Amino acid sequence: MSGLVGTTALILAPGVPLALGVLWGFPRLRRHIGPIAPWAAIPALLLALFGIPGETVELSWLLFGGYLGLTDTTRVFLFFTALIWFAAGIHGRGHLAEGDHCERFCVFWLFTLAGNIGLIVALDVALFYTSFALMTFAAYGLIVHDQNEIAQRAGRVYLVLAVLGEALILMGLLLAARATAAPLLPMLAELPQAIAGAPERDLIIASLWLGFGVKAGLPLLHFSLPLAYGAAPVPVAAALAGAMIKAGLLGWLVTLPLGFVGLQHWGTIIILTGLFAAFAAALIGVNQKQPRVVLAYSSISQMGLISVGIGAWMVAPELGPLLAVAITVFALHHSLAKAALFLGTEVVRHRTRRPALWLWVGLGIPALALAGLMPSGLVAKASLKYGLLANAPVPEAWSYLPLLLGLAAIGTTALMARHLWLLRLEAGRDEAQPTAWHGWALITAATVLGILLLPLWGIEVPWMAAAGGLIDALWPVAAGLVLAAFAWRWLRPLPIPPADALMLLTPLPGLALRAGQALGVTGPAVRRGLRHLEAKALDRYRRADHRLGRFTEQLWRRDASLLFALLLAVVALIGIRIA
Amino acid sequence: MSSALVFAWSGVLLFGLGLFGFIAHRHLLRRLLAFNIMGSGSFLVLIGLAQDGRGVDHVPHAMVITGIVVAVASTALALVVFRRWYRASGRTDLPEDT
Amino acid sequence: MTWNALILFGVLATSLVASAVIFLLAESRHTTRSVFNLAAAVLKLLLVGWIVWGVYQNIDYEFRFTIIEGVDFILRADALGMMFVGLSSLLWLFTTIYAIGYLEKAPNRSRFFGFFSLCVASTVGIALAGNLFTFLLFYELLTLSTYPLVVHRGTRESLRAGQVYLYYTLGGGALLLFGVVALHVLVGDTEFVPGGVLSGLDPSLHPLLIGIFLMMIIGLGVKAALFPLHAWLPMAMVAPAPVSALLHAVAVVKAGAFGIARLVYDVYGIEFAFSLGLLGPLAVAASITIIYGSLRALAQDDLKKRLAFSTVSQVSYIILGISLFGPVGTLGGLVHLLHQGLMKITLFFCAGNYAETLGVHKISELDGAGQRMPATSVAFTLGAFGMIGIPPMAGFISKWYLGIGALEAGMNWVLGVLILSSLLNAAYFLPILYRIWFRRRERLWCEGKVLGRFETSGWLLLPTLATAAFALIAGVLAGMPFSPLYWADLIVSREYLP
Amino acid sequence: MIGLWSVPLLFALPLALGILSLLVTPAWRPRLIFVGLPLLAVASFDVLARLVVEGPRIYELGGWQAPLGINLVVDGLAVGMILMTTLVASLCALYARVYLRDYPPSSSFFWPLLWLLWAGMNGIWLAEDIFNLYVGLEVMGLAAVGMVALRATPQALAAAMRYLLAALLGSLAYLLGVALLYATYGTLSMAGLHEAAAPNVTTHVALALIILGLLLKTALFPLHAWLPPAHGGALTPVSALLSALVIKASFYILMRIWLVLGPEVTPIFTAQVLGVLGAGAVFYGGWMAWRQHHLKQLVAYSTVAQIGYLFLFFPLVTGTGPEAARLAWDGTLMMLVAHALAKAALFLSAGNLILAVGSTQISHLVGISRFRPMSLFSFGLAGVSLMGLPPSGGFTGKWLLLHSAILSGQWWWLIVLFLGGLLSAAYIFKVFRMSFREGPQIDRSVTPPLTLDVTALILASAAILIGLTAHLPLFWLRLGSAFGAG
Repeated sequence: MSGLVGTTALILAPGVPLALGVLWGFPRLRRHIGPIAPWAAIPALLLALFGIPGETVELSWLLFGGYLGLTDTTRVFLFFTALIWFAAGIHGRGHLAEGDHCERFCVFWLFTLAGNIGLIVALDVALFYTSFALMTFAAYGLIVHDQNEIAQRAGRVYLVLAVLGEALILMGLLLAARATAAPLLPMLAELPQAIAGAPERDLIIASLWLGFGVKAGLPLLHFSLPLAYGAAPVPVAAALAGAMIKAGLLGWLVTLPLGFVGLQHWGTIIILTGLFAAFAAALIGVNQKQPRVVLAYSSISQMGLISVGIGAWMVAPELGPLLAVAITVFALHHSLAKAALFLGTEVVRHRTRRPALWLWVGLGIPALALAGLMPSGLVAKASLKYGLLANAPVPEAWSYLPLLLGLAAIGTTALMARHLWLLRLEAGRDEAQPTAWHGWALITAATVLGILLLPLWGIEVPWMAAAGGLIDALWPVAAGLVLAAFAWRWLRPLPIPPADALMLLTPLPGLALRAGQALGVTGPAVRRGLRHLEAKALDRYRRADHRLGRFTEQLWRRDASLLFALLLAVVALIGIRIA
Repeated sequence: MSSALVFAWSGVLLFGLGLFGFIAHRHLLRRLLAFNIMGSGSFLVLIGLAQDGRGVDHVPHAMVITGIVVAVASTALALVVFRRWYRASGRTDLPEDT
Repeated sequence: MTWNALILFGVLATSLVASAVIFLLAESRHTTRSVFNLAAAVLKLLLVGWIVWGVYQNIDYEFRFTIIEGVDFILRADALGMMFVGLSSLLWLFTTIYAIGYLEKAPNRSRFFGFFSLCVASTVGIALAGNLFTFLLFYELLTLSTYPLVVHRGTRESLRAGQVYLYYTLGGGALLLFGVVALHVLVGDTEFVPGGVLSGLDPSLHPLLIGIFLMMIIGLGVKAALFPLHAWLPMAMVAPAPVSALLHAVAVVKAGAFGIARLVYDVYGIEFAFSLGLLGPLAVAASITIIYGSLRALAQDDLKKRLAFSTVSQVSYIILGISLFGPVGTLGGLVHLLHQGLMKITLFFCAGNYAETLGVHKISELDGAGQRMPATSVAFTLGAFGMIGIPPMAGFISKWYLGIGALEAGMNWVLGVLILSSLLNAAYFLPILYRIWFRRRERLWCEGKVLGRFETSGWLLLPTLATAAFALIAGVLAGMPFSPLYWADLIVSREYLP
Repeated sequence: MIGLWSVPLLFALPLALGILSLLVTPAWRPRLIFVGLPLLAVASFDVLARLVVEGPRIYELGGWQAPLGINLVVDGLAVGMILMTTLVASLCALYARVYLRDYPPSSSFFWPLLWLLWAGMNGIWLAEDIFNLYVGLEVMGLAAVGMVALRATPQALAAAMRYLLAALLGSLAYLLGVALLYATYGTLSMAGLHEAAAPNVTTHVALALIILGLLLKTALFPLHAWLPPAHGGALTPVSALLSALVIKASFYILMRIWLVLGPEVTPIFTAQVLGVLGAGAVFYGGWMAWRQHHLKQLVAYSTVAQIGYLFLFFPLVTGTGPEAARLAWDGTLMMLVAHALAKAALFLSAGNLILAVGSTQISHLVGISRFRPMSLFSFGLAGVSLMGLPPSGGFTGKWLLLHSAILSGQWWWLIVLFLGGLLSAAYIFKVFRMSFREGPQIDRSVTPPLTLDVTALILASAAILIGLTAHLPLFWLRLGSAFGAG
């Protein structure tokens, strides 16, 4: 793309949805915006396909000065993000153009989309953070769209965690920006190096890791995922699980000091957390009773695997190039597959005219991909293993990683099996919508074929390693299926609520309110006490004052002359004494 | 003690007596009389001290004459007010609070 | 007397004359009064624009005459002052429009608008004051002219609030007076000079200077609602909405914060204040106020009360910025002076709109207000997001600069305060937004009157939307020339490099 | 040579008008002000012009030498007081002309008494010897007593009687002091005393007598008991005149004599005692004012409190540096003038409010702010000056006194000024609070004639303006005084 076109495309990608969202403010235009809302992601998609990395746009008037551009990594992210939004948009046309509160839904949709794309194309911190916040808060409107109890609870949890995340990110970014050359206009690209050299490095890494972790479903910050995915409308859930969860990952990738300095302890912590997430999420997920919640736990589990890659990158900076590819590929693979699975949950509910076989094949494809058997899954997992085991001085313990990844794949397989099993129970419940399957078909196709586009962005796909890993990939799937069959026959799911440990933490947000109330209660209590005292004192004072006032006035008045004489005498005496 | 000092001390004595009367009495007419005694006392002081070895001095004379005029005027005013007060309230002394 | 001095005096005179004329107009002549009031506000805005341009080009505007020997009455336009003048005169226009709509058919309008203009005149005087004496003069005038507005409704509650207001402000004013006289004894007429005038004093006087600083901070802190001197502010919310909006979100509290800025930058000089060790305690006081105000706001159900506690908290951001030693922190504090004004006045306008149109005063009654009054609710949302510090609202710009400033000043703990306060802000604003947008109202709105063809009267809606738009633009277009950020940057470059 | 006549005219004209107004019918009495006021105003401004052009000087009445002749001093202080008197008394006269229409014809004795009072005051301002001061004091005092008695109610008569007794006692003590001084130094002229005065027993006893006599006439706490009933109970213009001007005359004499005797004679101890009494007045007066239920009683007690500020002059001017002393002089005179203007305005506007609601009770003022904003506005402006809030004469005076107290290291007076200001705010806002309370929605108040409101407003505005333009008046007031050089 030539310069001008490229520049325009960079602005249009986030600008079109934003502009549509603003235009929505005019009531007369509202009717027309709903039908075109799904297409708002198209400029971004085109940009991802044809944009050139390195091209930048400066918007000096924006915030502290804004920069837009693409890098090698963000192109891939932009691609799958835009594609998922597009597919979900087509799928969700019903929500966007008609139905209850479709207008409100539409505007939140557009703003969330604008934010999501904006954060990918942003090059400077301010714009990145702005877009991130826009996406986060607009998505709330999408999550609570159905307005039932569950959606409201999900929204509440999401919002509390999101605010917490935003605050942590802001803290991390501020501290990191301080370490850059220009703290008032920091570029994203400068952050990793600056953080690596900052005195508050650990604090920065912690706050950024946890802050973005809210989006990326870190254990104990993940509660909003199962709740929101379960409660939001399906297209929203697809966008959340496919696109927005990767915003957290992108946050990690662009800010954490990856590849500059080996951070042994942080890498280890991240790897261990990732592994914990991968297994714990699988264990909890298989006990869930709702397909979308199962998928949510699968997402947490998969993000745990990606975390392993990031942690490894931190420990061994020299693995950077390989791991970068692996993480990007993994992200692409997981997003598309997960989005396809989510859209599928709704497609399967409708009585479609398609033969059931095709439907189930279509539903199976992303499931298999996640389990690691489709090309994309194979490539993703293989590149991760390849990255981890490349020739580099890595800790001894890493030799167990492939095994652990394999075990995690068993979990994934079990989750997928559980998901499909649950789907079967839901199939064919609702009346068909004639176009409901278009988006799903598009994204399923992308799941299969998306991997082929990687060379377009200059990413070397390790096909050979992938082929070699086929055998490695088979045994976990087989084991997972056996386990699933066993479980289906003999085990009943444990009663674990969708947001597992949240119950234990629920009192926490209330504490702040209590503190405010306590201050407020002490205030009035103290004030009441004071007022009581004051009233008493005032009463006494009034009486005393009355008497005293009368007394003194009478005294002065009756005996003014006596007083005068006394003063006269005193003064005369003093005068004589002084003399 | 020179005659001048005798005059002066008698004046002071009169002033003191007048002051005592002024304080001791409630009846307004008595207080007015006491005031006039005080006035006479101070005139006596003025005349007496002024004679202290400097021959005849006209200034105190002028002052005393003026003072007497003022005292007469004051007494007259006081009597007017007293009469009206007596008529309005029937009392010869001042109430202790209003 | 040059033209420049006359123009400067004109800025003050527009509202003074307006006030006098309004007092003299009969109560029933509403149209004349409104037209005159608006004309004065527009004229003032034009004059301010003129001077802003002049100050930008480094033209000196000064108006001075001698009151008593060694004490001058000085009006002077500098960048810092013009920022406050610009804010007050812009918001005066909007609030006047709002108040005309709000008080339609209410009694005592003559008195209200008269004192209202007088308040603005005092605010402008505070901003333009060229020495401590002139500052004090207008500072006390502000106290006096606000009292009738606080007790405007004449209810027992508002009289009580007025009394509390007086206790605090008169006491504070007296302390301030002592401080000013003491400084006057030490250095003569205390003109505001970038870099301060006290640094040359003998070191043996430094304990005294610290004492004076403390006294004056208490005096100014009363108006800036610094904890524990804030109690009058939430009580004063019984006043009509335009009063709460302009006076308790902008004029009065900002007068205190602005005074602290003057004291630190132009009397003590920030470097001298830093070397005396005064800035650290000030930052701690501001931080405590920020957290305390937020916590208290969390527990309020009355919308205006919640906003009032939010003001308590937010104004201390300005003081926090002032107490951060370094240009960036200063920038953050100063820019927040403008930003907070724009955002908070929007919120108060919205609260007034809800109260006036729907009769709703409590947060728990706001369910579904977004459906009934979308424009007002959008404005409220923008204001609330700005308060939380969510980009791209103006509040984010302030918070970013404050954060970086705190780090540059080596006070990393301040960052924690900022983050905690953001969380608390979110905790008390987001539930309101949730109720407005995502809850449904079960009953019908009890609307007493139909207020025009919009969702509410146009007089009420227009200023609300305008200020909300300004708050948004101030954030989004912060990089443009003559944006608040740009102007604050100009001030800092002049204060720090004199 | 018109100017030469303007000085004697200042007390001869009122005297003549006083006699003339006794001779004409009651209906004609008020009309004399249209002759008297312009002439007196011209004379006052002529004196000011001559002072500014020619500087301070001694004027020998009729060309006779002292001691038998009468010398008049025309310096800044005297001229300042004359102008203040002219302004306040003229406006009070204009007010009274309208106000007294509703009263019985006997109240027209107000006019001769006014002229007599005016003559007495101008005599005091101009007198150069301490005996003429006595004469002036007596003339003024008797006229004032007559004015208090004008209302002819029992309360008014009692107040007048009380006032008269106090005034007589005070004059006699003063006279005795004068006698002792003359006996010691053989001179009555201030210039002579200034040269001759030496610290000895007689002088101290004389000083004590003079001080006590004048304290009683100035109504300084605790000798103030006669003041509230007299000032609070009199007719409104009378209250204004008495509170604004009459008590200032005795303070003026004390101030003059204190400065004339000089720092060798005037003991620091006495100065501090006077200051302490002043502080007592500020607190006691403020407290009592706050607990009053009648509007004019409140204002009267406010006078008791405000007198206290003036007495801070003595500790601040005695034994302190020249700069502190000059500031104390400036501050006290500013306070004095501002109080004269503000208190007159306060009494007049209080009178208007009482006329409007038909009651002297403060609690009956509920809701009056809606219907009588103008009267309340004057009350407020005057109140601003009394509270010492800027921009007002009271504030400028307080500023100067604070400055002087800090400079002389007498920080304890700061507390007096601090608490005094808050106390006065308490009693002024007590009235406002009532007036802002929403009461009946129908206007039942009577509209006072416009003149009444306008005169009060002019005085109140003057109290504010004098604070903003204090530079020039203070400069003039210093002409011919010990602080003139500064």
